[in-house]
Amino acid sequence: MAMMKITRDALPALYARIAAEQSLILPVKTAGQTNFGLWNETADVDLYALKTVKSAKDAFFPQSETLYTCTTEDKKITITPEKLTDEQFVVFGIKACDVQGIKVLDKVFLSAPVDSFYAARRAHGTIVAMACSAPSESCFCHAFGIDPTEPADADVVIWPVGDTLCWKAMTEKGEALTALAGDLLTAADAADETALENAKAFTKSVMQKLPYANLTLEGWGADKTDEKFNSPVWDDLYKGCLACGTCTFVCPTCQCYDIKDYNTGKGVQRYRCWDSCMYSDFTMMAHGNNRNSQMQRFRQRFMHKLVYFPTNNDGMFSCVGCGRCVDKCPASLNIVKVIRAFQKAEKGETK
Amino acid sequence: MPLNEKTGEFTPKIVAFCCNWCSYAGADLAGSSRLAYPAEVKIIRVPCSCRVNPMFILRAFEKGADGVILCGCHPGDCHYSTGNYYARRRMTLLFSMLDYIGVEKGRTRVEWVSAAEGVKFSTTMNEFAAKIHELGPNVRLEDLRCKN
Amino acid sequence: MQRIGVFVCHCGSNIAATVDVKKVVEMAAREPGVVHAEDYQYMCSEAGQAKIAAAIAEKKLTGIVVCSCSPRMHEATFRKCAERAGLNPYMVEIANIREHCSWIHKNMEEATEKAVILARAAIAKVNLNAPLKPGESRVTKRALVIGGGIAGIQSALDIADAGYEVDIVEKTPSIGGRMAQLDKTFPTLDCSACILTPKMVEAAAHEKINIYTYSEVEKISGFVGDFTVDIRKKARSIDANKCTGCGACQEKCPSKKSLSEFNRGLNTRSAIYTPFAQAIPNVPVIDREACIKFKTGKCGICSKVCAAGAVDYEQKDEIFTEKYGAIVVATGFDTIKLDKYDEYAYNQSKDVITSLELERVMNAAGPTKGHLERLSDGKHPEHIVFVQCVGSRCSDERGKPYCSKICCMYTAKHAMLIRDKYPDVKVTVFYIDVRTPGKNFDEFYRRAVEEYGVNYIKGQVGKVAPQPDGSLLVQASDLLDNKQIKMKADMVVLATAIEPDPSVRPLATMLTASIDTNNFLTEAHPKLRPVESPTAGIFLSGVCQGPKDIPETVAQAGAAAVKAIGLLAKDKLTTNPCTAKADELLCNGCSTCANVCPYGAISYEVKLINDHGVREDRRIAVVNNALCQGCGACTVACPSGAMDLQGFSNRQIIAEVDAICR
Amino acid sequence: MQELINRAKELLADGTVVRVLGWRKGDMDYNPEVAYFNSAEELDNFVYDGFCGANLSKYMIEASKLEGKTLVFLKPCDTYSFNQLLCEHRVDRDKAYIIGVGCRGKLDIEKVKAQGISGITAVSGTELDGPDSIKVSTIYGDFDVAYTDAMLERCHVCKGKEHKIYDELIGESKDTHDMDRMAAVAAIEAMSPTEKFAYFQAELSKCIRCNACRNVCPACSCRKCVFDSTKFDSQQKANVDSFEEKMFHIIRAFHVAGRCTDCGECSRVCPQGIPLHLFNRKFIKDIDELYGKYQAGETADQRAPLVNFTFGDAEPSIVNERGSK
Amino acid sequence: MSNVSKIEKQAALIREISGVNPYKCMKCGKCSATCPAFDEMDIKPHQFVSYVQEGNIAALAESKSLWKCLSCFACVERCPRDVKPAKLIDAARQIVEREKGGDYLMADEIPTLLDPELPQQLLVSAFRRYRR
Repeated sequence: MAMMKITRDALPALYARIAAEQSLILPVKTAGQTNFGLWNETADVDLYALKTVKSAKDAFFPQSETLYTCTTEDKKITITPEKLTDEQFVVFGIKACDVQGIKVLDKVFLSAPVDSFYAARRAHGTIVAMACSAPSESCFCHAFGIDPTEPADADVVIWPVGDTLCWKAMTEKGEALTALAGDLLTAADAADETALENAKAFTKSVMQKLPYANLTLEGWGADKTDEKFNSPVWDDLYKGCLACGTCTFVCPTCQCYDIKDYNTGKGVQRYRCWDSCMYSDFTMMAHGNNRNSQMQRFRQRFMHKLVYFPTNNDGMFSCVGCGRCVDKCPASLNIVKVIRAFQKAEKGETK
Repeated sequence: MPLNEKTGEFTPKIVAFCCNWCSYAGADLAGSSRLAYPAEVKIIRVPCSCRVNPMFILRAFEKGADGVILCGCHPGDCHYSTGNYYARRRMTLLFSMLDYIGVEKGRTRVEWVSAAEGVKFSTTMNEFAAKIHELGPNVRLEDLRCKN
Repeated sequence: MQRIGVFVCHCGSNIAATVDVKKVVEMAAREPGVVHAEDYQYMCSEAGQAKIAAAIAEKKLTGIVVCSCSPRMHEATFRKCAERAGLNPYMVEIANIREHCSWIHKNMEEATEKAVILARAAIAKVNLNAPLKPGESRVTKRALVIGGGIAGIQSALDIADAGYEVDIVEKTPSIGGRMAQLDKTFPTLDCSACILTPKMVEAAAHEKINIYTYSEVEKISGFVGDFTVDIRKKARSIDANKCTGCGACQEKCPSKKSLSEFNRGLNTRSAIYTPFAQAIPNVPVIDREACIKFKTGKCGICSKVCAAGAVDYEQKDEIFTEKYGAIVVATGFDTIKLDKYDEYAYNQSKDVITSLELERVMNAAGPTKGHLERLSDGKHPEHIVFVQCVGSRCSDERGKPYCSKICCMYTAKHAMLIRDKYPDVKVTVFYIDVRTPGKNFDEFYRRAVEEYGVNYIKGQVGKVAPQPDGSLLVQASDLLDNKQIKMKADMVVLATAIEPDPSVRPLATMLTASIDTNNFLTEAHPKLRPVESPTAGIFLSGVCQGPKDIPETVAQAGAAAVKAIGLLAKDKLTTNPCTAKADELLCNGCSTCANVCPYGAISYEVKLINDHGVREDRRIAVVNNALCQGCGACTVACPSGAMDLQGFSNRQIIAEVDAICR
Repeated sequence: MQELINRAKELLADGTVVRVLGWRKGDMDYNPEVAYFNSAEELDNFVYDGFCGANLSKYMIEASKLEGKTLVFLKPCDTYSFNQLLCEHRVDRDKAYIIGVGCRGKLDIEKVKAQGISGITAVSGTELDGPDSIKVSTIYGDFDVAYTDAMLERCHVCKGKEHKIYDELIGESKDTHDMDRMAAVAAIEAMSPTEKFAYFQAELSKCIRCNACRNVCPACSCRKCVFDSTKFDSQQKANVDSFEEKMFHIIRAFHVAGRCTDCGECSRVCPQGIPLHLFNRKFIKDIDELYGKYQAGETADQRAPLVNFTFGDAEPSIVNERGSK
Repeated sequence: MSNVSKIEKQAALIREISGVNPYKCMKCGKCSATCPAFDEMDIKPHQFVSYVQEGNIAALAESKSLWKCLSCFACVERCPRDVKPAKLIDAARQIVEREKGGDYLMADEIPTLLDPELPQQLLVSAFRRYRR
């Protein structure tokens, strides 16, 4: 498909046109913070924000979702499974790192046994990815082989270039959306292509100047369990951890959830909600918790992202370098510090 | 279901926590004196007003109550001597917080009713129910999951 | 899951007339957990209880809900019934569908719907009930009687006669109380001292009774069966063991200007004094405020004249601690202050007196040696006006809202006695109502009118104005004649309202006994438990509970004694099992709960806790079940929810909330 | 800073303490982390500057369980929290050696970023005795930012720079109080119920139930929070339908009412920038107005307002008379 | 307006203006005992309360008592039941005055109302009270 373009001014019209047909999820600013949310006429769209607080994960794997509802009438219980998504929707403006995050979730939820709720959303969702123009100090997607200027595996990719956005459909779904956009899109010309190439080059140059430009994953990856698991480095690293769930809940790849019941008075709604392996009651069982110290819980999170996941998924890390945890950890701990602490220790350097 | 299925009128759910020693007995006296108040009011017996946790009150709203009232012995007359003094501070602060987050004033109330004040119990409940009728259904503190 | 039985009572037509009990049964039967539901005419009857017992046995019920009258009425009945049928009594919950439902609603549909919801809430609660077992505590076989008036003396004698040790604590130097101040008693007109003094002597001589006069209760801790009380014996400045009661010291004492408390300030006494001749103990007290020795260091005459060498200026207050199983409160009353009633000129004229002052005037041992005379000039009065309801039945802050109960009768008595002794004296009584319910009471009042010619006028006195000639101008209304009357009087006697002795307020706080807005101690039940305080182990005797005359006081004193004896006769008490309990795994040991506990029932210990495999020493709250009364203040103070109240647990109350809001 | 390191080394060397609880240099100039230092050598990575905002009092709960004394550095506001924890028997005074450190307000990198500064590579001038403006280096060039413009909200309404408990003091503090602490609360109080509701609805709708506010809070020191406990039927992690966040934040504020020292950690750590301190401050304002001025943590032996009363306390109906329409 | 509802309305109005609950009266007569203008009155203070209880406002409006009350408030002070007869009288006066129309007390009416035995102060207070 040929490169198209749309002016920034035309975006509201585009949103309205899409939203008339499908749900449109995009970065919306509420009370000073930008998160993915449903578009409506009054929504304060913040498409150009580099990072939403939470990733776009909610669009396919919401923080809380009902699985089924039990209603009691007299002594009879009726179980009504929650309907799977059967309507098309568009997630607009996902960055390359978050698109990669969705690929990580696919590995978990789309391999057997398939998670039908997730699968239904993936089947009905159209992803419009947006290339980065100005990555910031906490970005390190390059370490995972992600090019922020070329989001992979999206249905449509858009590139902001000055007051225009270049638009390219990548899949059939993307073409359908392009058709829906209709006359709001015009064909891009050679000048646009040149401007786009310049913009990409600029973004790459920014990437190289950022503090995490030289970050590598040396020493991490599949089959590193034995050398990492018992390392004394963990014991030193975890001390500041508050055991909160911030890193988990802003992460585009964390996929653990808890299943709980909500008493509605007329019965029970069984729902699942994100859970965090940092929480002391994570996977709590009758006998207690299989990880009963914060060090163990802290270790679990990073080992999972950097060792266990690649071990089980052909080397794919379950971190995409979005840097949200770097920005948001209340205790200023983050995955980069963990990666580097081990690299230093393994090189025999002192901290 | 706040609306009466037959009449379509708003029939609020009102939870009244009553201490065992004064207010519950006051409610009994209202009953034996045949002093009517709306059937919307349902009483939960607690040993003392100080047994009422703010979480119970929020819980009631969550589950669809439209008004919550707490009745206890008059200050100075608590069966446990000091319970209602603690309840008084707790409820004052809680109600102030509810007001602060935009819950309508008057959806919560504390009234001291002695075992001898059947009339006061009945008057209070009538007044409170009238207030809740005036305020309409609680929408600011309910959990939508309990709606259907 | 519990197996719950629901029993719906018709209470004759009390419930069934407004609540469709069959519908309640039908709806309750549908609730999860309910395996049995039935209705019956009177569940509390023997037949009704038999039905419950049968269902418990047949259906193997683990919990029952009785939809009936208030739990305050029959909870105990149904608990006992369950216990007899082999079910833990705390597996019973009551849905109050009478007082809280059928009696207040007229619309059957509405009342039935509410009854169903109340039943549901009780079912939801009982689903979470757990069997509770009462604990045991021992009973100290000794009683404390606070107040040495006729009420206290009678209670003490009755308890002592049953074989238990009794201590009487009286704050004044002698027992006897108000009754000792009275001249004659209605309606028999026998001499008050003549019938009281033998009782005082009997109490003093009783081997099981110890009397602590000039003493006050300082501190009370503990609980029913096991109170610990600190008693302050104020320094008498006399060694009671040495004093012979000869009275020489009082005669010689040069400081004689103190107002006599016993004679209501109508005359004076010496600084070293016994309040009255028949005082028990007959040991004087030095009023250190008035004593020259204490004020200036010089004098010491009493010590010099005391042959027994009993005077001890160095004596100090002494505090001792004693344990009691039961406490009888008999703190009595006083008349109210009349400062705010300017219209009666009480503070302006010596000839306007209270009825209690008149008792002293009429008494042979009183300030006038029993002669009826004006206190201003000693003249014989020609006309005496009695004013009823002074400060009683008054809804403003000047007086008391209640009827003082005794005034109608003692006024009739006074009027009669005066007319009898001084037929020349005219007596007028202004009344609003004459209230004479009592044996031989109305007859007594009629005698005053019919035989003694006392002039009763319906109407209140508006104003008493002292005149330049020393007489009093009484302005009143005669409501039956619709006239305003102005009459001269030589004396005006005010039937002053009585109020509980002010010492009762701090005492009630120490006892954690409740008190009403008029400072009368509250009874556990106004009809069925009139002599017990709601606080277990505290019994009420005399006017501290409400206005009453002597026979009623004596009757109540006896009743309080019987209740106390009933308690002391037990070796052990079962304690309320609805107590607070801390979950060791959740407790932070932060002491917040202990800060709000009114009974000091919470202490802390450091304990090795195994929290799902994590072992550590933790500071943990421990509740003393004998001290805990189950108010639940701690449960809300506790942020982690570690503290919970058995029988009214968080989850139980939440279940009720959920059921009601469903 | 060097003075702190030197003194810590001395105290380690002479056996007064067996470990040091402080801040360690981060991988950026603005993200130092809380860490233990067990040796003089480790202390070379110690840092104390404007970004060391973490309140170390709460870490002393765990440190109190360890063998031997821990040297802890507390800023003036942190000492209130320490006192409050002492009051509640959650820390052991004998296990702590407290060095009160000076403070000239703490910095928030988000405030710097909010000025449109991005691509940060270095920040300098943040030390205690540093200049009035900090220098922010970025890949796009260098910027000067006034120290106070980068300061946390809590420092603008600072309770004062006096340490309430310490063994020794090091470093001069600078008064940073330049705003009315209760102004924001009063502004909300003056809103109509609908405005109030809309305001809090918008703020709380952002909450992701990460529990950072709770876990950082020195007053939220429960071994197991009611919201994690199965004993209360209050366990909840869902992020749905508007009620649960209100329940969580109201009850959390209520549980710390009268115990909250207003240290501001909750707002500092909230990933969604919810002004959580507005809940706690509302209670503080009410307590001050209704029951007399009270500052939690002022001393270690106070009786908190919610476990106290006077006979003449205001009736709950006063709420209907105060505030907005 | 029907007669019944007018009576009820006036009785209610008296209660509202005076802030007095006449049913608190226990018929002790202390007000009448206290009243300095008792002899001048056709309806005595304590009866006044009964009239309000019964709703017999018409008779009160006609009564001399209305204008004989000195507003000394002795009865208000001394009433043990907080019934305040003088306030009832005062309220009745106001009702009568209000019925007369906008201007309550006209200056030229005063001479006919003047009574040498009435204290001057009452007149002044009447001006203050009703003219405003």
